[in-house]
Amino acid sequence: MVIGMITVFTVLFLVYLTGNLLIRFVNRISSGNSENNLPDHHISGDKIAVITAAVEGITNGKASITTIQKQ
Amino acid sequence: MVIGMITVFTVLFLVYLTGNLLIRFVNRISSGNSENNLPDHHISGDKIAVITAAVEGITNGKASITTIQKQ
Amino acid sequence: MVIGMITVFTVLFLVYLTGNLLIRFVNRISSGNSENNLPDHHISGDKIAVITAAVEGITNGKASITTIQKQ
Amino acid sequence: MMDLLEKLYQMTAIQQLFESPETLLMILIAFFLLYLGIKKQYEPLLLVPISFGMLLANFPGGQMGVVKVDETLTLYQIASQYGIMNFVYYSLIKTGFLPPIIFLGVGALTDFGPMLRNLRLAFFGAAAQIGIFTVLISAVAFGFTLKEASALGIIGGADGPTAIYTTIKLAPHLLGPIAIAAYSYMALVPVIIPFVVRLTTTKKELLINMKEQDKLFPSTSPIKDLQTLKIIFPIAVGTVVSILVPSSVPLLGMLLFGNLVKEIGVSTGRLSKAASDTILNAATIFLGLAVGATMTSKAFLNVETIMIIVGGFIAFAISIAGGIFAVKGYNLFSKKKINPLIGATGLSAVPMASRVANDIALKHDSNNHLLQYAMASNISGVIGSAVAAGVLISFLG
Amino acid sequence: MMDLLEKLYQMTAIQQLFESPETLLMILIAFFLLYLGIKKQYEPLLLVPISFGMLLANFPGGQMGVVKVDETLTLYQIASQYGIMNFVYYSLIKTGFLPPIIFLGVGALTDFGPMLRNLRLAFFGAAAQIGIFTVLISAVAFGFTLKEASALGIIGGADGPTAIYTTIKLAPHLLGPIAIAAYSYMALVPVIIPFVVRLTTTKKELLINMKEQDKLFPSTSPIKDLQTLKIIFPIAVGTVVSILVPSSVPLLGMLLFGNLVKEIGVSTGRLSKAASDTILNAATIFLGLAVGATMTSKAFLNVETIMIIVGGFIAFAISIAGGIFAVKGYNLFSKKKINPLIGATGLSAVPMASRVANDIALKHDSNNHLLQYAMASNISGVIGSAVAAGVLISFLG
Amino acid sequence: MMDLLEKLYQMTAIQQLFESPETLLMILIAFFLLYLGIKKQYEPLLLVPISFGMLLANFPGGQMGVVKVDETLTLYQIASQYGIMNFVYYSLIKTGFLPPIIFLGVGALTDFGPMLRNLRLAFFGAAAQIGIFTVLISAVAFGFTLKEASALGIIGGADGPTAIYTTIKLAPHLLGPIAIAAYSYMALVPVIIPFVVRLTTTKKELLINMKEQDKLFPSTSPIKDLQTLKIIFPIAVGTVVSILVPSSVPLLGMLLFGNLVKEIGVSTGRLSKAASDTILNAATIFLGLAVGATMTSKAFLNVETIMIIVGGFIAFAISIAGGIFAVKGYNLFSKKKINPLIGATGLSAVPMASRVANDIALKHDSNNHLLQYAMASNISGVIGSAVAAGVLISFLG
Ligand code: NA
Ligand code: NA
Ligand code: NA
Repeated sequence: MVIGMITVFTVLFLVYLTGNLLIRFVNRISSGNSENNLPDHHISGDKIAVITAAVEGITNGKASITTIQKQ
Repeated sequence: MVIGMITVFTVLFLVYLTGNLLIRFVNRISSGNSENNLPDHHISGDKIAVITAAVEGITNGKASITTIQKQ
Repeated sequence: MVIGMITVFTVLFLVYLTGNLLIRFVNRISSGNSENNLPDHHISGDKIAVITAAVEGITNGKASITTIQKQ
Repeated sequence: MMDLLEKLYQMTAIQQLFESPETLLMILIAFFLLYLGIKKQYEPLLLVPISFGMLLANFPGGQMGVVKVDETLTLYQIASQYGIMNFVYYSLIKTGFLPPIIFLGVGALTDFGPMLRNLRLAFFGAAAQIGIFTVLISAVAFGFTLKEASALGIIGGADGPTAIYTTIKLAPHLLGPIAIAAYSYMALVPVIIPFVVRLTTTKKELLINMKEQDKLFPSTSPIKDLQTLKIIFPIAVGTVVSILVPSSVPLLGMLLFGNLVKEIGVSTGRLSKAASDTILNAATIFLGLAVGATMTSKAFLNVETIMIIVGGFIAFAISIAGGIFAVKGYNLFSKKKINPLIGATGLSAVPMASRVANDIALKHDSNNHLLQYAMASNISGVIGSAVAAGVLISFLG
Repeated sequence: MMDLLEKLYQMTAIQQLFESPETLLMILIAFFLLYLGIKKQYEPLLLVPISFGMLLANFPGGQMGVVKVDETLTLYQIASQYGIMNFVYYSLIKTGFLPPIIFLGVGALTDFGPMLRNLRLAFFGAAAQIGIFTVLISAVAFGFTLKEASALGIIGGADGPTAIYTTIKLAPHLLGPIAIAAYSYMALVPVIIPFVVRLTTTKKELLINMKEQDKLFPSTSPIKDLQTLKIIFPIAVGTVVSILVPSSVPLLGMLLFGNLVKEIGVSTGRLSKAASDTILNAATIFLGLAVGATMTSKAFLNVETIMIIVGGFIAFAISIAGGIFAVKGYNLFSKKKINPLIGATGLSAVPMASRVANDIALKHDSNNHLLQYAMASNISGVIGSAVAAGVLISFLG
Repeated sequence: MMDLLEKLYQMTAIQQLFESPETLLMILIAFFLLYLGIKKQYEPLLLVPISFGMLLANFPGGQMGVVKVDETLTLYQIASQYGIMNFVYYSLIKTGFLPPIIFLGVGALTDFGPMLRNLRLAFFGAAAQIGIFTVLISAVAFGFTLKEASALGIIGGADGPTAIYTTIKLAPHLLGPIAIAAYSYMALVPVIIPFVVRLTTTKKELLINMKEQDKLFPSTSPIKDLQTLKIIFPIAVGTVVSILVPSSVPLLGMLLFGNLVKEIGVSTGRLSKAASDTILNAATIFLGLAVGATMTSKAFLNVETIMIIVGGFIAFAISIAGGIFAVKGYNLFSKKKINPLIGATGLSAVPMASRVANDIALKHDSNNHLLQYAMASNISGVIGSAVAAGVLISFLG
């Protein structure tokens, strides 16, 4: 039992560590300009926001958009 | 052969019986108000139309809605 | 190696031959009017639009069209 | 060099075409079936894969034909030694796996509403299975074994997956011709039903208007909450069938489960979509190709095949007539008359049979719309033949 | 004739219903579970297939119940001799194949964003696994073997696929009841979490507003490029987990791969859609039916099942409490307070636990929206229980 | 306690990282491939699953790496003893099942229209297979066995599923590196084709305008009914190929069947969608992960791999040059000139090669749109390499 909880905590501690290191790392390598490097597959965030808002507004949040695909 | 037809008739007779009993049973338990008990699963068509229009408008038809799920 | 290339060329030569024969054959049997013989498989976009609209209107969106098949 | 060309020649199937011209015949048959499926639109969803699988199966070296294998081999060994088509056949078809899977999808596409609104008519879905057993007996007289005869008779159930499942369980060596016969005759329903109807009914009978009969003799218990009813019905029927004919559960159980997840609605919508779309379509491709792959010249070109083609037609015709005469009998004793076309659709072959019946009725009286009534006996005909299959399997399997 | 009717009677399952009335009990249980899944909307995507599979499984002759087979048989032989349900069970379930496949789909539906924005909270996803190990030990005291006890304890992980995978690896004979317990309690989260919260927290604690705490003590490293981060994160975590707990990789590796193809975006969109839609849904159907098919009266109606039901609940409750007390402990030493509800959601049961926690918070303060924070510990709870499963499997497997 | 921690340590893969540092190298390679797939967009649909599968495969304990197993084991035993990844590998990959399935989907996405409009150009799809056989012979000189050399050479076919299928049949132990080489070079087509073109063509040749040539020398038999033609074509080609190279039927037969159901239209639309969407995408995930899982350090880090990487590139380059010189030869004797870029696209690597060729042409003359012509040789290049694979398999398999 002890072993089990130790492991679980260790792993999630490392996940925490990894996450923090990655955040610093990513912040350094791509200071906001990564969008430009990456082939832009993505529909800009605000558009998505607008769409989602629209949908949830219209359906009183009964509906949500799960995927939006380019054509 | 006889056996076969007997069975087929017996089973469909019981299907008939089951059906009739269920109709009576359901009519008794839920006198038309069952819709209200059940969570309404459906999003009205015009809403869907509006949503779709919205999305395609905003994204110049670059995006389309593939699925709309209730939450 | 020689064998291999011989075979590849032979097969693609026969594909070429088959293709040409088929073109002549098809041109003969169906002189442009094949569309009429063949059940036209394609339903024009606006028709689909109309159908979809109709269905969703009628069923208050409880129903939606997933596929439209000719019969 | 010379013997390299020799080896090259050996690689091809030309030699074999000379040695066994029947292969050519099989290819022509495949072309003909493709023609029926593509141009004549005979059940294209199955006839096209079946006939293309048949085309590929009849050339050795490609290992696309189903062969007899030592059944103690693992599926991995079957694939390595006999190729992918035998892998598909022995893992998905001969295991009896795909027909119930297809029923799962069919269930998610079925609506029991019309049947629930006209439960009486379900009986004609039983009467229209008579062809199965009549032909079974005659076939035994013609020298088929009991198992083979049952597989042949089940063609009269006019239900593809049921016919395939029964054949796999009782006479797998006849799978090809029986599948072809079943699906071809289902595609020929628009020809067969009018033919039998003409022989067995009078214009007066065909004019019986179900809607008016309903007005004259209204139903005692109108349905108040169809949605709830449709959810409970498959569960209840599943229980009844499981108790009476357990051997039909692999087919009917899956059908009813598929129907249940459909009727529950959005909360199981993911399952309903998977059953009726992705699973059903993928299953259809593999079932079709593998069934076609069983039709090698050796397995197909024999007198049995011809007898199956003939016997299958007779089974079909008798089933339709059976349904019709059941209605005539009923009408003798009931004030509320039924149109004999409702008996003919007991055959199943959903939903084409119902459409055909509806067209015939409208031809005699342009106001006599009986589609909804036809669907009632039509759907119960599916249950009827699955039950018949269960009986045969548990008695002979 | 008489003995034909006799045979007919033998074909049915009526005899068996008289001989073993417990079958009737199983049917009633199946009905009850269907009621919970359909009407009460308890995890319908799994409870409906499970309970329908259970309904079909409890009639012999249909061969829809899972039985013990000689494990040297080929899958083909299993199908021919024991029917399609055992074919599904021994090819997809007992091989441990489907749970990782379902994790693949879950990963493609998971968003690590909230967790990345509040990484601290990930720890409570560890604390809330305590129920697993507490119940494990108690269960051994109650006479379960270590393997059985682990499978029982894992219910406290509040994660269906993880519970099923662990049980398959350690105590397959308990698969039915454990799966039912796991999914039922996950469905009961809206009841269980408020119950435990009421017992363990004060109104004052529930009023802690995470957003305000963030304003008071802002994060040191704001995320500049979430998109890139989300792509690298699953790869990095996959590596870490592979090194530390390789035995959890079949589950977590698939989860992270599914998440990766989702986060990459359109260029792997086909894979993401396949994972989260077609594969996930088809897998759910077969997993559900086959798990239900293990619940034959013989396998289900015994004291162990009752102990599993009870033990599972305790494991759930302890896990929730564990998360809550971990938060209380944290708050003793930290100026930046955390709402104990964030501990409760460490349980996992994504995303329902988070919604429930959010509702409770809003009930006490209509401005206290903590959904995003709850999701952080909620998602880490999935990793937590998968890791716990890995440990148990590698120590006892 | 101490030896519990010892056991805990044993559970991890840390020990192994110290003992075998090559594991670290494999992880770095996996990261690099992920970088190419995600950031550089090199065939992400396959490179991402392959490299993630490779990442998971290189830690023991997770049983996510493909190992050699006693091939008499049942699939069930393989899964129980060696984990799910070996289950996938031995049931779907080593059986040769998935590559034809992927061809089924590719066929449903292929349009033979451009090829039918310019049938002459099909020959260059043959010429551009020369790299396969050149490298085959050289590889034998470098000490590869004939079977290994063939698998290596087939990389020059520039077709992923064909390369994988051939390797499975002839040299499964090389599957990992060959798959990687094949897909990497296909992704590098935008670099390789311009490179070879620059070495082998003159500006004058690149200026040849196909459209104008067509105006000068119009086709003798214009197509009147393309729709019908497209339906009959796959059937006819399937027949021809089945007769001449039966061993290529598992690949080409599936390709042509997929194409047939697509061209028939709505009446087989369900099958076409299943083939090109659900089946293709699911197959891609499992193929990618399992191929990656074969790349354990033991199987990957050896001189053969390096020779495969090098040899694969040479095969690619020779194939492209072969197509180009075939065009040059043709132009010597024909008044109607052909742009050598049409030869380069005979390589296949559909449709990227055609796009690249089109771009090059446009760079030299902004009115010289030859995409449609390039697609003709491009598609025939797929047939060409599948035929080559068939020859190799039937001679050496
Ligand atoms: Na029937
Ligand atoms: Na958990
Ligand atoms: Na090629």
